[in-house]
Amino acid sequence: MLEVSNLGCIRGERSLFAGVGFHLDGGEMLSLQGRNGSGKTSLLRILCDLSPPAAGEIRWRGELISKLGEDYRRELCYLGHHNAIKEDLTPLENLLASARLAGEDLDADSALEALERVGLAGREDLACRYLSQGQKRRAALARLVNERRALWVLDEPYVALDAVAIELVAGLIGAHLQRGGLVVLTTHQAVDVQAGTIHELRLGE
Amino acid sequence: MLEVSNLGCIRGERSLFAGVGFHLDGGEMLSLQGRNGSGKTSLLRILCDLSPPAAGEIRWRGELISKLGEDYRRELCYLGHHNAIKEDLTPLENLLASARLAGEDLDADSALEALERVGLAGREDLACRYLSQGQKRRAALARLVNERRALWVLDEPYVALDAVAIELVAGLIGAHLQRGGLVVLTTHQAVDVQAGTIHELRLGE
Amino acid sequence: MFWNSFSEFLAMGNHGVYVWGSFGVMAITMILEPVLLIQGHKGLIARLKREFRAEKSDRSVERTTPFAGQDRQ
Amino acid sequence: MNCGWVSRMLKLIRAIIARDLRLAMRRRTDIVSALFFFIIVVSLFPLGVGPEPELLRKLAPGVLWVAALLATMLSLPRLFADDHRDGTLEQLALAPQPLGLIVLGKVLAHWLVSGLPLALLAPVLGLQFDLASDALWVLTLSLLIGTPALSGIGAIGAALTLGVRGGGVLLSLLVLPLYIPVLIFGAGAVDATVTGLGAQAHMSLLGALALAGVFFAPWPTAAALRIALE
Amino acid sequence: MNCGWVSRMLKLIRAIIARDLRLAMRRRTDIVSALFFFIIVVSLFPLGVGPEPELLRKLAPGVLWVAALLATMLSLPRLFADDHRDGTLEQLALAPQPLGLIVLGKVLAHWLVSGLPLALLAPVLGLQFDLASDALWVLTLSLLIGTPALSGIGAIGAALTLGVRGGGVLLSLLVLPLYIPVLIFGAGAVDATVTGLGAQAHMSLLGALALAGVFFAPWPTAAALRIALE
Amino acid sequence: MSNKLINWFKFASPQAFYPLAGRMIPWFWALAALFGIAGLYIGFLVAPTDAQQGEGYRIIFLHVPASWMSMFIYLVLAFWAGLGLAFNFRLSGMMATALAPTGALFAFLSLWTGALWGKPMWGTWWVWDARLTSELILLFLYVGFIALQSAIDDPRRADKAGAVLALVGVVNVPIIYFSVKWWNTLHQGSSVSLTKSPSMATTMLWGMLLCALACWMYAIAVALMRVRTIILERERHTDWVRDELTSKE
Ligand code: HEM
Ligand SMILES: Nc1ncnc2c1ncn2[C@@H]1O[C@H](COP(=O)(O)OP(=O)(O)OP(=O)(O)O)[C@@H](O)[C@H]1O
Ligand SMILES: Nc1ncnc2c1ncn2[C@@H]1O[C@H](COP(=O)(O)OP(=O)(O)OP(=O)(O)O)[C@@H](O)[C@H]1O
Ligand SMILES: [Mg+2]
Ligand SMILES: [Mg+2]
Repeated sequence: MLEVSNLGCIRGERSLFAGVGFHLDGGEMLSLQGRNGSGKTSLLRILCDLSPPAAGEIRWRGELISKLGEDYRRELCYLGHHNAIKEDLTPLENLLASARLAGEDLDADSALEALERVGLAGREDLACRYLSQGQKRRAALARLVNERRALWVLDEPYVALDAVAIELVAGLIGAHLQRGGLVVLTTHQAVDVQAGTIHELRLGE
Repeated sequence: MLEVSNLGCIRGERSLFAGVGFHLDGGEMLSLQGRNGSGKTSLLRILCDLSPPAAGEIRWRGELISKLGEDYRRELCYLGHHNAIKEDLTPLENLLASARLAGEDLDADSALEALERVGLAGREDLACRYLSQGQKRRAALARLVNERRALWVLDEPYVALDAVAIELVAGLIGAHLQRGGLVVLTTHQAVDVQAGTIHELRLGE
Repeated sequence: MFWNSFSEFLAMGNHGVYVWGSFGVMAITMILEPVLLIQGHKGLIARLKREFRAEKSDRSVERTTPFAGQDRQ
Repeated sequence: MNCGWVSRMLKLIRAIIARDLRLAMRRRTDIVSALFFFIIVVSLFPLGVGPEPELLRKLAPGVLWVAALLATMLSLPRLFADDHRDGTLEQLALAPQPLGLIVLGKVLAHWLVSGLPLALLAPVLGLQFDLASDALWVLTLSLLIGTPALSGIGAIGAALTLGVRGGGVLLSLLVLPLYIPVLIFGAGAVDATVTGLGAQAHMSLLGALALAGVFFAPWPTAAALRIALE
Repeated sequence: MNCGWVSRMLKLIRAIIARDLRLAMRRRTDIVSALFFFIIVVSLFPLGVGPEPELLRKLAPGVLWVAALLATMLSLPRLFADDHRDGTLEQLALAPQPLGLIVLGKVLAHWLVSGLPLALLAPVLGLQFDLASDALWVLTLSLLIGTPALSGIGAIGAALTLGVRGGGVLLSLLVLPLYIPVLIFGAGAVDATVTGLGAQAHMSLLGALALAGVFFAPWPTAAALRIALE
Repeated sequence: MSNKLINWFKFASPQAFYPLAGRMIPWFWALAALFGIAGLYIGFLVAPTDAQQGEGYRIIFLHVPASWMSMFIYLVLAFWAGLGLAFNFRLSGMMATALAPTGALFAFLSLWTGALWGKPMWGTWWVWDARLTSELILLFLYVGFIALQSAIDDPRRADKAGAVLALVGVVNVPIIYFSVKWWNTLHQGSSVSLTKSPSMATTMLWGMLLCALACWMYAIAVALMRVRTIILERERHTDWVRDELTSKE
């Protein structure tokens, strides 16, 4: 479904990577590895069509993603370094708003359930500015609980999470793979995902 | 040297912890454990006298830290969630400026050396805004290389670092302990520090 | 007492609009402020009572989902 | 591009407006403060210029319009900056709808929160400058028509300066020249009323600017946002 | 509190100023944009008010001073906000020196970057309003003396609104009333020169305000910063 | 002496103050009503028509008390705020917060009644005269204080930040007043001046004083009511609030 060939990225005269290619089908996950600064985040943003690659092409179901535009974005879920939650809103409001903006209908009950899943029960009505670093990350990750879009692109989802939460997120990813979804993620922590096929790609070696 | 007794912290009517006490001497490290939101960051900030505790007292060399004021801060080095580096300055300039503000004299050569230690060789003259997440964290941690103040308070120093960098930071902490320094840190990752005595304290159980 | 009639009193020597305008607004705000305060106070008390009652029933019915309440001490 | 599509898009715009209004209500001080900023700037002028009523009456349309313009401008940097900082903007850009429509929603919300209250407050301030009642009326109307243009045009500037060093001031630099036509027609309408000429012509030009600002500006804004995200 | 202490503190203040100036030079657009903002606001007035030279000459001191005040104010939110966001402010608060002195250094740096260029640019703009040369001279001098007070007082507002919802506009709301005496004496000095009265009295009052602003304001500012960090 | 001190500290705790305030409020309301009726009776039914201003002058019985209160409340507010900042009394911050809206209200009323007085007397709603201008700025200071406090969620932080602002503001108020006076008087002989009646009739003075007293009592009563709400809101997690509210069922 996702075919990447000969991808290159240049940042300020420095070539971060070149000739990167891979192929990912339903139920498969790609784990990006590499040192700090090797270009993982840059690669993920290129995959999302947020920034253009220096070389190479990316195809989704056989078509160039830059051509697909909205049709590609309809099947894409991206979670970056930043949490994309509004500090003034509560976790519940954040979750509902982000679902609505993605064009999905999420009722308050399943949103509450999702927040409970990620361990924010009792914090649903507290503005996110008061949450701890890890709790903010959890609020962001709550989006994944009911997320059914095919391709998940996750940039260091485990950062700042405690062991319980890491296991939970790994579980969500596993379930997504079992449903036939695709996942691309980066992480510096060794985390076991118990389902699907897992490929590794090391950048910058 | 650092005695904490009966410490309590309340955030928005919620008691995060109460009755926390410990005693730390030269060459000892306290590793704070606890779930996301259990109050680790809050505890560290109280230790630094940045926010007042709801109850309890903290003594440094037998005196209350709120009384000591500047004399306490002269022996304290804090590294928080945020990196405290200016995105517009280069790692080198950041390091020099932070040393100067702390009242220390650091010459450019040893600063360069410190940056090389943390693996930023070749990036000294690149504005920090272009660094990757992990490289930014490394730029912040470069301060520790020449840091000789007695008490280090580190909030999740290993976040966003790759394996090589984590080992390096653990080495710096170990060396500090061997010199007779004190360390209080939080982390969700299991990292071995090869020197000194290590105590653990779990919050929120 | 030097007002000959009530309508003269209201006219205030052609300055009725201004005098009664000041008086009226002052009266309204000075009545409205305590009324709003009393309402706010009553509302708060009612809300707190509801919360206390809810807490009581909360304590008797423990939730059983795996992650619920993990941050509570 | 059928009926279903349109209704979906309207729903989207409604969702954006609802979200932004809710955020604004969370920080109601923002709205109130913008209003008071307006009041204070208007009151600063007499303090700088001196208290002669004759002079002040002449100044009134210009001062009120410049103050409205500054008050709108001050709230612009936050139009996208918050969303940018916390990553929400990336999510909006990745939403499966045209980014321009999302921007349109945000522009409308911005006007509801900043322009509308200004316009409603203006007549009271006009009184301090001893303006006649027909001039007050035209002032309010000109602000009601003109402020949407300010929000729309401002959005372009806000998007262009997003994440750029020194954004706030650079933003004013970019936006003020574009605001000048609005200012001239707006203040001109009031002035024309004061001097007894009709305000008709000024008003229709202002209306044209407002339409352009609200319905065309979102598209360059969306393009600028995508560039800022690269 | 001996000589060594004083020299260490002076060194600290120098270090702060050096760092802030370097940061400012990295983002030179900031300085330039503030100046352009000043120019644009001043030029907007003739557009809003109309071109009669007589009227404009009367307006000049007030408009120039109000514009200088707004330009200073626009740069205030960033005085501490950047340091707050990236954690540098915590480090400054933990430095083994009185926070007030650090604030003093930052206030001086802010003036060097915002107030000083404004004052130097003002006479050129005054020419546009057909001010006489002695009035131009007094204008420059009054801005040179008055702008440090603006930076100092502004710092209090910036610290109070740090990390607060809707900071920017709230900041202007807090600071503008405190700026009013500076505005009155500053514009008053120029006005007195224009009308042929001496500017002496205004100037000395302005000087007193500036001294108070620079040397007393850092202490409440430091207190407010500690509160913001809690 | 120490006995007395302890008594005071006892009432400085919100828990002790809450019922005390509740008991005091009716008395202040009664006094306010009494003084108000007496003052208005004198003002509207006893005091004679003014020679120069006709009946319009009767606004004085509302205007002057409102103006006085607006200024005085700011001083009191700053006093409480400073006390809270210096000694960390929880109640002080709450008092300051409770006073601000009432002060702002009086400042607004002073402006409003003044404007309504100005129209018949001076022929205009507003002039940029020293006293008027500084009253307007005082309103801005109040609004700034309220806006700052409501923008901060953590009440303790809001108290402290508000206190710093109030103290800076109270230093600034005289500066503002004199600067505005200078600004105004240096220019020109001010085109308008308050046309005082040559010698204020004693009945008028009495009416004004009684109205001022009424406003005093009103301000105290309202501030106490508001502080009670604030206390409940902030202390809602303490046991005594729980007892207070659940025992009265
Ligand atoms: C918006 C307009 C006005 C405002 C903001 C205003 C404000 C004030 C203030 C602050 C005071 C108390 C000052 C002090 O005691 O030193 C005051 C007192 C007074 N005002 Fe006004 N005023 C306004 C309009 C007027 C008008 C139109 C008149 C009468 C023609 C007037 C007559 C008086 C008198 C007689 C006093 C008492 C003077 C005294 O105590 O010495 N005011 N006003
Ligand atoms: N203008 C520039 N000039 C030189 N190098 C640049 C420039 N902009 C970015 N870079 C480099 O590009 C790389 C960006 O890396 P990226 O953020 O993709 O890393 P990453 O693999 O996600 O790292 P991390 O594990 O730390 O998150 C960094 O090494 C950075 O130094
Ligand atoms: N106003 C408030 N009301 C209720 N709870 C609050 C409020 N402010 C903060 N909290 C809670 O206080 C806690 C702060 O925790 P802190 O940041 O110290 O956690 P931490 O142990 O560092 O967590 P992490 O591992 O995620 O960094 C969070 O649980 C947060 O929900
Ligand atoms: Mg990365
Ligand atoms: Mg933490």
